[in-house]
Amino acid sequence: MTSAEAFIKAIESGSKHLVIKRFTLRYPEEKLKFVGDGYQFDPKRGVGIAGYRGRHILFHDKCTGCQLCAIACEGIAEAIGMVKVDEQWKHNKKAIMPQIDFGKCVFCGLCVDACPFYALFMTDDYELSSFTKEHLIYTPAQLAIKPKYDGDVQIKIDERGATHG
Amino acid sequence: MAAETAAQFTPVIYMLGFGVLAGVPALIISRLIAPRRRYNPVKFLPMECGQMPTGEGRSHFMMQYYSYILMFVVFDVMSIFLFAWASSLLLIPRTATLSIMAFLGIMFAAMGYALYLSGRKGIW
Amino acid sequence: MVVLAKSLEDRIDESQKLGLQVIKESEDDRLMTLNVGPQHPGSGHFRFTVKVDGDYIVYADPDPGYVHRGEEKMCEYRNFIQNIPHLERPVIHDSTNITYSYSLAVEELVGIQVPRRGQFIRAIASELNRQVYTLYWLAIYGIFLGHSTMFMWPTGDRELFIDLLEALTGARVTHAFNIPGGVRNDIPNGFKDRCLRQIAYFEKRLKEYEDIFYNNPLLRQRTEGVGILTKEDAIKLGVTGSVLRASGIPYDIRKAEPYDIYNEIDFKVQYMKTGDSFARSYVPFLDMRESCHIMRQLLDKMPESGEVRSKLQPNPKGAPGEAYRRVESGRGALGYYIISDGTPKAYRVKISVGSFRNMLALPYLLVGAKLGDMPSIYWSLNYWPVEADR
Amino acid sequence: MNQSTENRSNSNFQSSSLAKSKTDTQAKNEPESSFEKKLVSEITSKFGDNVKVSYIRPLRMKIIVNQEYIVEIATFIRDSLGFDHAESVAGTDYPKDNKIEVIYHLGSYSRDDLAGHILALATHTSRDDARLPTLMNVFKSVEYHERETFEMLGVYFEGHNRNERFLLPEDWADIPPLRKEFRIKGR
Amino acid sequence: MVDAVFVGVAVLTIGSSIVALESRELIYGAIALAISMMGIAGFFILLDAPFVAMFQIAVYVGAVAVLVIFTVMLVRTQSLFSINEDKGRKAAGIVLMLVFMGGIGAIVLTSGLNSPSFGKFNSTPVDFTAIGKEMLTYYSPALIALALTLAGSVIGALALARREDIEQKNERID
Amino acid sequence: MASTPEEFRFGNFVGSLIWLILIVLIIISLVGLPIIFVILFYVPLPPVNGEILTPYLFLSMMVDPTRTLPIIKFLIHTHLFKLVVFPGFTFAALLAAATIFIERKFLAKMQLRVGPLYVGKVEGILQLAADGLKLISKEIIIPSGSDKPIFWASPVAFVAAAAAVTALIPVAPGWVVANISVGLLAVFAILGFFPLIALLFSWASNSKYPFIGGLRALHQMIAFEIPFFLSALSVVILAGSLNLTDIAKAQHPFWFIFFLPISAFVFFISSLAELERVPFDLPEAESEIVAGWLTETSGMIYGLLQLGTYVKLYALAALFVVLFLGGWAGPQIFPQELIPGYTGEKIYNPVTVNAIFWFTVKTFGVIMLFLLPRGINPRIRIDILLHTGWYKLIVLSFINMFVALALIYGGVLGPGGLLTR
Repeated sequence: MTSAEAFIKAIESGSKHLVIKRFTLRYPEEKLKFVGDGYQFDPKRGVGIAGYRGRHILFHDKCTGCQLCAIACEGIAEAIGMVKVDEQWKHNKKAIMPQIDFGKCVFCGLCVDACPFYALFMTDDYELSSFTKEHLIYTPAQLAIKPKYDGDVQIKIDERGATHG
Repeated sequence: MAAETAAQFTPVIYMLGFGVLAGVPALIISRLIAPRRRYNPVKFLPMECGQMPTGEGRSHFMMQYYSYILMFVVFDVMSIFLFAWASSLLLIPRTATLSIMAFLGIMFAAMGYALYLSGRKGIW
Repeated sequence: MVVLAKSLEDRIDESQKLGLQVIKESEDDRLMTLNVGPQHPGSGHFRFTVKVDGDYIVYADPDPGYVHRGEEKMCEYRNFIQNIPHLERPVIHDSTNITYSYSLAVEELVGIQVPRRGQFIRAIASELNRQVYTLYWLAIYGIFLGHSTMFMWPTGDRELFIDLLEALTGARVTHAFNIPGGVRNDIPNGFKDRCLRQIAYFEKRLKEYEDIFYNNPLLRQRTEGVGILTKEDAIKLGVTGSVLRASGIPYDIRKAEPYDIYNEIDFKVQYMKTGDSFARSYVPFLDMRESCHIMRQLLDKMPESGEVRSKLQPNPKGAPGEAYRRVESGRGALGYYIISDGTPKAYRVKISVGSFRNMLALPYLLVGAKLGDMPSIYWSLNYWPVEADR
Repeated sequence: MNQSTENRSNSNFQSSSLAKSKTDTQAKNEPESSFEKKLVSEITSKFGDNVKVSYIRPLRMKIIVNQEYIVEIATFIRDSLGFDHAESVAGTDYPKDNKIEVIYHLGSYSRDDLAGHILALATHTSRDDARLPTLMNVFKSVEYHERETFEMLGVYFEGHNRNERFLLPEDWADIPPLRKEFRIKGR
Repeated sequence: MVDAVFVGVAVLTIGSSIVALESRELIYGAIALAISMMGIAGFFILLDAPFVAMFQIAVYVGAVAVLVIFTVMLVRTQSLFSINEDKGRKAAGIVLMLVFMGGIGAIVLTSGLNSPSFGKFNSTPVDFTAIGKEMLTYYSPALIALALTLAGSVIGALALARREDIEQKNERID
Repeated sequence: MASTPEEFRFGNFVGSLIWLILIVLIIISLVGLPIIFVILFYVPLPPVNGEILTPYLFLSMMVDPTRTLPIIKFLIHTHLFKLVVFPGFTFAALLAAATIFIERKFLAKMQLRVGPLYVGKVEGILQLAADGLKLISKEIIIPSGSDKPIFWASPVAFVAAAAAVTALIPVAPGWVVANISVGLLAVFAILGFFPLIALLFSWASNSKYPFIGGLRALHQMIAFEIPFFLSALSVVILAGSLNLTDIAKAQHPFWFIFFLPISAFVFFISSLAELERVPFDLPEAESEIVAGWLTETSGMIYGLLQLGTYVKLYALAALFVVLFLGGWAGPQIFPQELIPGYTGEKIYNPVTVNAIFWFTVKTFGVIMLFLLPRGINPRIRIDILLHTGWYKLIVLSFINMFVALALIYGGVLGPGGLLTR
């Protein structure tokens, strides 16, 4: 291939994209759709998480305060601490539950793997920004909230290129 | 007698002046409204990729290609002479082309030899 | 200025002749010392000092360590499982591969086996992540050469694979997906179709990359014949990955020491013989193509159902002994040397990474090159500063 | 702890580790292993007692040599066996035995039948005066690895042209960090 | 109007040439040199010779001054030409200059250029195309001589240009 | 449900437009009118319908077009207007600003991005104003040890020199700020200042990377100045004049690009190099020498240098149009009468408006061509650049010069030629 030909090809390849759809995701308006809605769990396949690894959700009715999540985390991020809660559960005599500092959490999900009672899961909520570090510490009550996520954009591929949504 | 040519050129001078008029207020306004915090002398160090600057900024440093600069000074003159020829091309007899061809021939020979010389001496 | 010497010894001699020792005596005023990095658009978290004589580099000295975090020391204080999230920090763009060889080594020490389906999923994740890394690398190679479109396109197309990995693992870059004994979770529904569709699209895109970038005469002019690493020098310097393969040695860990499922996969090791900057940048591109091919096979041959990980006791103890396992990462061989003393923690973990090994070639390739060749040589070494520092 | 560190240098330890590695996915058929045995026996027949074989597994061999002979043996390995580059140089600190083990993982690019093989060449030095001859003139590729080992474990490589700071900060004034007495804060 | 402009340009030219000579910072001297070249171009414009003026700017400012600044930038120490303050010599120089200028002025004043009829004598400005025409027809041997001069100068410059470093390297090898 | 901007709502669009117009009106009435008044007190005004015009009368006349038109016409034909507004600085600066915006959107489209999007509601049209505000409100950091007078003066000189180039470009018949008999040479003479300024600025920065960048700018200039001159030479041969207006008029039936395609190509390449645009942006090669000679710039100094660069881009594109694309020539598409049946004084000159329209369209076409290589090509190396300039482009431009000579002497063009009108 001569260089002139290659130049023409390059120009053609570049200018072809003037009519191809754009790939950018306009994040605050558009959000990606995830597989599932987070915290799906299939007990048959052993521990594990599918869906997104966002912030955690804690099911208070299942948590026994066994601290296994905190033990799993202490070598990784030291994000999980156990705090007292004002709740009376038969299976949680000590009434302690995990509190997660998302300023430290690396979202590896090993605490979820460690939880033997299926009380801790990860959700698809990743918008955790705050103005102070203290606000990133999620108490058990905050962790119990089920997030609302409305992403509906997926990569679509057609003859005019790949696009988000 | 001299007014016509000078009058032709005055707008260019005015335009230069107007460019200055457009540029200076921008700098002055910027100087007025921009913050000027001078507590950190490191801020004013020349760029050295995050290191403390070593050596001089204006050092004795030579690009290898300076033979081209020498050539440029000569061929700049040549090309402007060619403009004198080109603008009067329609007025002069065709035989005058021979002399400009001789001029070009000498210059081209010189250019070829100069390029050869600079390549051979490893100047560039 | 004729510094370009043929063999490595000549080049070393040349660098020493023109380098530090000589400069101290007489030539200090003629040379200019330029810092490239750590705050330079043409360096990563990395610094190297070059001395230029006019337009030619006569001395180069890499100085890594700006992002050294002591991963090897940290590994001695944590359990085998707890090591995984922080071990992938050095190369978050290739985080599956860097935990892959770690898992292999720990599996050898602990003595467990990965189920067949788990091996396939591992390989799929590894190939996907290799694409992610190579696209990112290619994007930076593009912007280093001043080709802004080549920065944007791979960065955008990388999204295809990141999305797949996100569907697979749940995280976009730091997957923490491979663990000793298998993988964390099974593939989601519809993953195969989506994967095949996106691979087909990506292969179309690769052609366009070739048109606008690799076949561009200006790029060819800039990279061909620049920074030639001959076969002998490549062996001597012990470079790895695409740098090695560009110098004419078809060496790939996936072929040389097939781990997991790779001995059942049919693929060719891509290599070029010229060993210049262009070849070093083109071999990863060929690898991406081959990787698409591999991924199709993997998706095709994968068993429909089965376990994805074998049962591992909560805090596994390694048998006393040592293991050295390697995988082929985006930057070449990535080896883990783990000594275990029978406790749940490793006694010593040594990470042998491709970037660190390829860095050795940097000063020898830079000496004698022009200053304009510096970015193309530097980034064609497939060098990831954070990984080299560990 | 103490027992295990002693075990590592013992050759009776190799059988158990070989048994462990049998569970690996790569089938451990005997002919492969015999090839490695042949390789190692070439070294042992040449250097006799100076070479102690630590283990021989499929694709992996480890020999421990005395530091006086390491350059000689490395040259032999490079020239006769075809291991032409070092993949990694790992130093390990054994405070109980008062020794530092430096281990070179050697691989081969030039011989196709050795492509997957790693020969681990280990040597020991004392902790108090850690000095080793450099292998830089044998394997060029160990240059930065040895430099790293110098700053991480304080092993001075005689003959290496740059035994100096590499990865650590410029103002590092502590003991070499990979020595066992260097503790991470809070751990 | 024209006289005022002339005086302004003259002041600019002479002043900047004085700065060019007297400046301690070489780079300012070079800039002043460029400005004085532009002042000369201004004279040419006032003399109805726009082509020559543009020639002056393109060659002397665009090429020669750039070359001078380039060279000045490469000079390591700013005090290369250390100015020896010698008052006697300075005074003598000024006196010599005044005498020279007076002589030139006297010649010009007595030559008839000052006479009122001179304005009629050369009233129409010379078209620059005429310059090209004359240069190519009547003065064509001069053009060839010019070409030879230019060729000789560029070849001579390159023949004289040396690579210090190569020679140094050769010496070191020897 | 996420709301996407891709859903085009006409109501929103109209609403944002109305808001924009309202804001502009408020600004004009608060700022513009007082300024107009101040100016009117000092500008000599023409008599209208026998009355001596005063500013107060002027204001009352603004609502009556028949009385306003002569004033506007009078104002338009003053030198000040030409200098400041139309073919002069404001026109060039506006086109430069439009170029910056178009470059960003165009490149973004080519690179599968969206470019500026949020500022100004409609596809980010106010991004440029926002950038300007940002630059003007940023601190100017002058590196220690720098040469302060040169450091401050260089950006101003850069803008001034770029503006001086635009003064020489004819936009329509008669619409040129400075109609010089040696206009083309004057353009070249002023273009020679730019590497000088870059060199001085890089020297004044007292830093290594600007130093190398300045040297590179100089080398680039010397490599491409001579092909630049010589490619224009063949145009001069065909046109027989150095006046840009004459050159534009000389290509009335046939544009010179049909006879001189190689020259046009060389001119285009040299202009790219002159403008330091990709693939010739070596003086600012960011992966080698941080930002080249712009490394130490900050705040408005950077802004002025960018403004100068883009004004220069407009000037060279316009020069290309004048030299090769027939200047303002184009089919008459504007009607003779704007309002049918209107019998009063002529509102506008359709020929001039047509010329301006075509000139602008062509200039933008050339500007797009200047922008295109940035999306396609990598940067080249300095030795390749010098080699290209000295060995290839000079030869190419001479080839086309001989073609032009043959056309003249062969009787095709020139006085009495076959194709001459």
